[in-house]
Amino acid sequence: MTQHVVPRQVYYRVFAALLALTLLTVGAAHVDLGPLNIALALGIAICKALLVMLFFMHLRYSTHLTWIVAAAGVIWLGHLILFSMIDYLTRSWLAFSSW
Amino acid sequence: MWSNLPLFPEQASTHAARVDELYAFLVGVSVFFASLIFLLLLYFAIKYRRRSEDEQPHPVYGSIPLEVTWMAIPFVLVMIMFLWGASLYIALASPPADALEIHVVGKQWMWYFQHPEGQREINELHVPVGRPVKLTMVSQDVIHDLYVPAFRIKMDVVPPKYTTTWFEATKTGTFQLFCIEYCGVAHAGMVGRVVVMKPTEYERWLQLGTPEEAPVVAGARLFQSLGCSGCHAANAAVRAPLLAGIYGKPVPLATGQVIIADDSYIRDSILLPQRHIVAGYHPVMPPYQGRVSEEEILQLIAYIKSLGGEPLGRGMTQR
Amino acid sequence: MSETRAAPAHQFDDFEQQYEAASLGMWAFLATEILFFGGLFLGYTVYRTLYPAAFTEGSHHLDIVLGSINTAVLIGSSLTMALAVHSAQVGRRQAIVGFLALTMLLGLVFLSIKTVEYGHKFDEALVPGAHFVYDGPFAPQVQLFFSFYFIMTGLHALHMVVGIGIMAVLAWLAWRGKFSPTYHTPVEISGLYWHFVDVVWIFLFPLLYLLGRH
Amino acid sequence: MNATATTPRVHYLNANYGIASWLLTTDHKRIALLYLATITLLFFIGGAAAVLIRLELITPAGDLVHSETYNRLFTLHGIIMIFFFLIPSIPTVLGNFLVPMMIGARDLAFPRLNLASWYLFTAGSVFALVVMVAGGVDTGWTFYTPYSTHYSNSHVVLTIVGIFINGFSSILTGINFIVTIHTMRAPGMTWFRLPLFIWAHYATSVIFILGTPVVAIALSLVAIERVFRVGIFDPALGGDPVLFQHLFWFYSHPAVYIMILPAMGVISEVITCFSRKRIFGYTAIALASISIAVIGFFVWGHHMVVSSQSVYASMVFSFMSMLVAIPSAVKVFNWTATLYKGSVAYQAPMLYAFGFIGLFTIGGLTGLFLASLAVDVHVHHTYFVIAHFHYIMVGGAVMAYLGGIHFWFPKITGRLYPEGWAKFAALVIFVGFNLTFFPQFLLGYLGMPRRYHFYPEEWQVLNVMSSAGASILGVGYVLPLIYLVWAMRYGAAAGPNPWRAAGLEWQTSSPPPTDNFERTPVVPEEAYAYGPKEEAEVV
Repeated sequence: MTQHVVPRQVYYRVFAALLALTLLTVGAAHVDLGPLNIALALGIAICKALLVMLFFMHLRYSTHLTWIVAAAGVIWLGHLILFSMIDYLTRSWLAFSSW
Repeated sequence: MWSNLPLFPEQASTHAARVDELYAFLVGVSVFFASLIFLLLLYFAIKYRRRSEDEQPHPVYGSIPLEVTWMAIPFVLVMIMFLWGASLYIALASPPADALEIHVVGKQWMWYFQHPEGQREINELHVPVGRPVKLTMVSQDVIHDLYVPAFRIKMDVVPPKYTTTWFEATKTGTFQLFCIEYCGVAHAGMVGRVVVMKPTEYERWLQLGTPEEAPVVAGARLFQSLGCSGCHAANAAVRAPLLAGIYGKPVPLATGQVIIADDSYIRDSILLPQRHIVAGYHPVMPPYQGRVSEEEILQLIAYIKSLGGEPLGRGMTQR
Repeated sequence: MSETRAAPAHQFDDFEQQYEAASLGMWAFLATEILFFGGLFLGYTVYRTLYPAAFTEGSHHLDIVLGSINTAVLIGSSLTMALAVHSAQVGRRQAIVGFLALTMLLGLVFLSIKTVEYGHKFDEALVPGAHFVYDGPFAPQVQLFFSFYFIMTGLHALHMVVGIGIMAVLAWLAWRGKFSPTYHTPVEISGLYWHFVDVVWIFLFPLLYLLGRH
Repeated sequence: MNATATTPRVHYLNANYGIASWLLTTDHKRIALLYLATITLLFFIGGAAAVLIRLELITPAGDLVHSETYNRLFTLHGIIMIFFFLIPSIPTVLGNFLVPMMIGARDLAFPRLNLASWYLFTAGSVFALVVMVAGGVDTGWTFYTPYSTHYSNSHVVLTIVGIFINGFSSILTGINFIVTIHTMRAPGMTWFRLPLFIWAHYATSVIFILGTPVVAIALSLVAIERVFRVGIFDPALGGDPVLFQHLFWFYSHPAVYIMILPAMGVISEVITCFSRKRIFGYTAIALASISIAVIGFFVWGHHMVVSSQSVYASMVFSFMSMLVAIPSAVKVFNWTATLYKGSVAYQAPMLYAFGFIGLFTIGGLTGLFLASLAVDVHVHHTYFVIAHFHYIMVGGAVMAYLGGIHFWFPKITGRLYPEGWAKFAALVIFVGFNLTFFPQFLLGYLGMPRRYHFYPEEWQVLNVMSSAGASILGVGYVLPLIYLVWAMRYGAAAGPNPWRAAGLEWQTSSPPPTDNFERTPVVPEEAYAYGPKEEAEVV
């Protein structure tokens, strides 16, 4: 078996980091930062997701192929949202409807 | 050619002629490439037919220059198609400012048309020749789609919002009109006709038709009966934006955005008033969703549009 | 998906190929899952762009304390899951069962808290549909927000229920000694699934509970 | 004809007997045959609906069936043919049988999952079929809201359940193929030695995995909105029906590539075999498959140019739709060039391949009309679109499917099909197809709307032509059913490689043993190693 055995210490540290980030994001949500609120909340969420994926899901120790598969899912989701939003964000510019 | 075997649709609008030119180009390119492929296939298939069971032709791996060529040539051609198609499409999205504005409501399974002068028609639309006509359309129920093949125009008629399209008829006559977005049992029966008339005849037709009640009048009546005037009138107790002269003007919103007070905006403001709050006002108006029909909204819009003149003190165009 | 024998399944040459296949298969399935939730994320993004105020309004009616506790609980369950996999890798049979049981327990705690939250929404008549009652501004769009709240968290909870079922089977298999340091692929790939469910919540939590909180 | 051909004593078909040995099999070859049986049945049911539709349209009046029935018929035809025939056809029958054999593997990576996929497929299709035949659904296969959520009085939710179950089957098949192609290739089988059939199935699987879940959630939302009366796309709450269209077409446009990519894979195999040539431009065709799969995800908005979508979005989607034409053109040019200096034989599979290239070319070129915005506005939702996608799906995918069935029939059954009948059937199908669908291009530009139960009288002549063609086409489809079933029992023994084809699947006996190969093959050279070695010339 070629799987990498991650020391338990790593898991504990990641867990602590995840809890800290959760506290941070809840705290930050109560401060009015304007549009930065969204960016910060999503930024922290992405960090947390990366921690889970890299360590708990062993992505850090996985093959390139696994990285590509994981990335494909995320990129396609981004594409779905981006290309649909092209419609919604430009509807009021010049349109058959003003929505 | 048989008289009952038409092969090409009638060309009855300025837009139709332009679409047909692009269509001719597309057909030309297609015929060329299809013939090329068919002839090559046929030629190779015959010339290199198998002559003995044990034939072993020499392999040919491919050719980079050829690959590049048959990527580059199609690329140039499809870009022409794209730009040409897109420019006509943009034109279709930009009705001339002086267009005759006709309101359309689609519902299962009929078309309702309303002329600015008040004539209303069902499943039949009379328009003058040689003058741009803009259709502002909305659906009362499911998605419909107004399609006039002779004009090469088509636009979905969607429940939550106004959609528009326009045409300028180039010849008089009667042209078929279809609902072309599947809308239920009697979808195939949701058809009508467009009658294009000479301007003088159109004027006569306008006189002939007996408008029961002009939309402006009906709108004014609704403005009272629905209670709009209780807040939006100049002497009202509740502080609400005055509506005189707002049509077509920019309106500053509480969010800091500015929006043009067009048909869609007014319709939204009646149905879902809290969507766009005018700067300086509170969101107190109840939504009229479900309480007014699409025709009534059109009449209200006609009325609001008719309230020309300078906005008064509490107006919403400038602060 | 995977065999529980001492020898690799007949179509594979060795355990390593079998593990690679299973792991790749699970990751591909998770890519599918991302897109499955993705449709909801798109819907959320579109409506939040169209009705920002209504979504803020709706978000105010969620219980941020329970939401935060649940986030912590789920992160905890991810930790225990990771430790279960670790135990399988080093071949500690009882520890696998123990950590799997703990993971299930935390999963159940999460679902219980979620049930309590749903109950509150029922009491406040904030469940979309015929019985939705809301007096504040933007009532129709607030209802849209709650539709997304219920569908997104509901789908997530459904995934957790499935996950807990898988854990139960795994724990039983582990208890019967089916896993070893050379063969514990099912534990590993089920772990991937469980962590994925955690990752979904990591995004749902700020999107539903936090945005527009200030 | 190979006079000395023999059939091995033990092979996958007679390794064991009984119903259970089939219903519980994990052998990818047997599962392929299970799929073949189910899919053939569904094809003829979907076809029966098409027959009724064409009969109704012979006259302009709606005089054969009621409008309610007509609407249920075209919905049934669409749902069965798209979700339960075209999408699974080549991947689950030919792909299932051939993917492991072509890469030199003993089976797919997850054989039990493969069997589960078949059960899910059968359950989903039977469920949807019963619902649609017994109760009916009248939304069209597109399920547009708000008609599907609030106005239709038919069995929308139950049909969606059937499609949803089927979606699992697609996804699991996709995962199985991807994993198999990545991890189970025989020694020496590098990526650029893979047959193009494999590349095509890899690209298809990517769409299965990344597209299917989106339509699953879109249809689920319709079902949820319908059952619980909550608003998601409901205009009354400010919901947007166009959002459903985005979600729906995000999958349903790439779904077209699910249908055509495997068909292209089949054609690459057949063309090379019957011209005894290496494929012209291997790398170009392989990469074209991948680019079609990827770019195919960027074009869905061309289904929405009159939906009130923003003008700019329409332009972006139109641009991308134009781009996807290029890899398709590359493939057609390369197939044609493959014949150059070849040794071309005219067996039935090759006739289907010729038919495919011709019809796909027409289908592809008319696709440009739909990508070009202003023309699309005119022909959208008309019979022009119907004709276009039937040229792609029936002229393309079904022709290739039949060609593939004939091509690998000796491998699957160990017997030869009757060549004369097969050529005749191919010809009948080609003629019938063109007579059915070419008039529909004309009808479409004239403006005849799709999904119309009755229509203006001046369009009758063209409709009668189309219906006449459909009857010929119907005969053409029944013929192979008869002679192939006959040949399964009475056909001459085929021997391992009756076509003298290259490719690993031809190096084992016909029918193959349960584990496909006596010993794991080692691959020393590129695919399509036809012709004398060491003498390949580069143009």
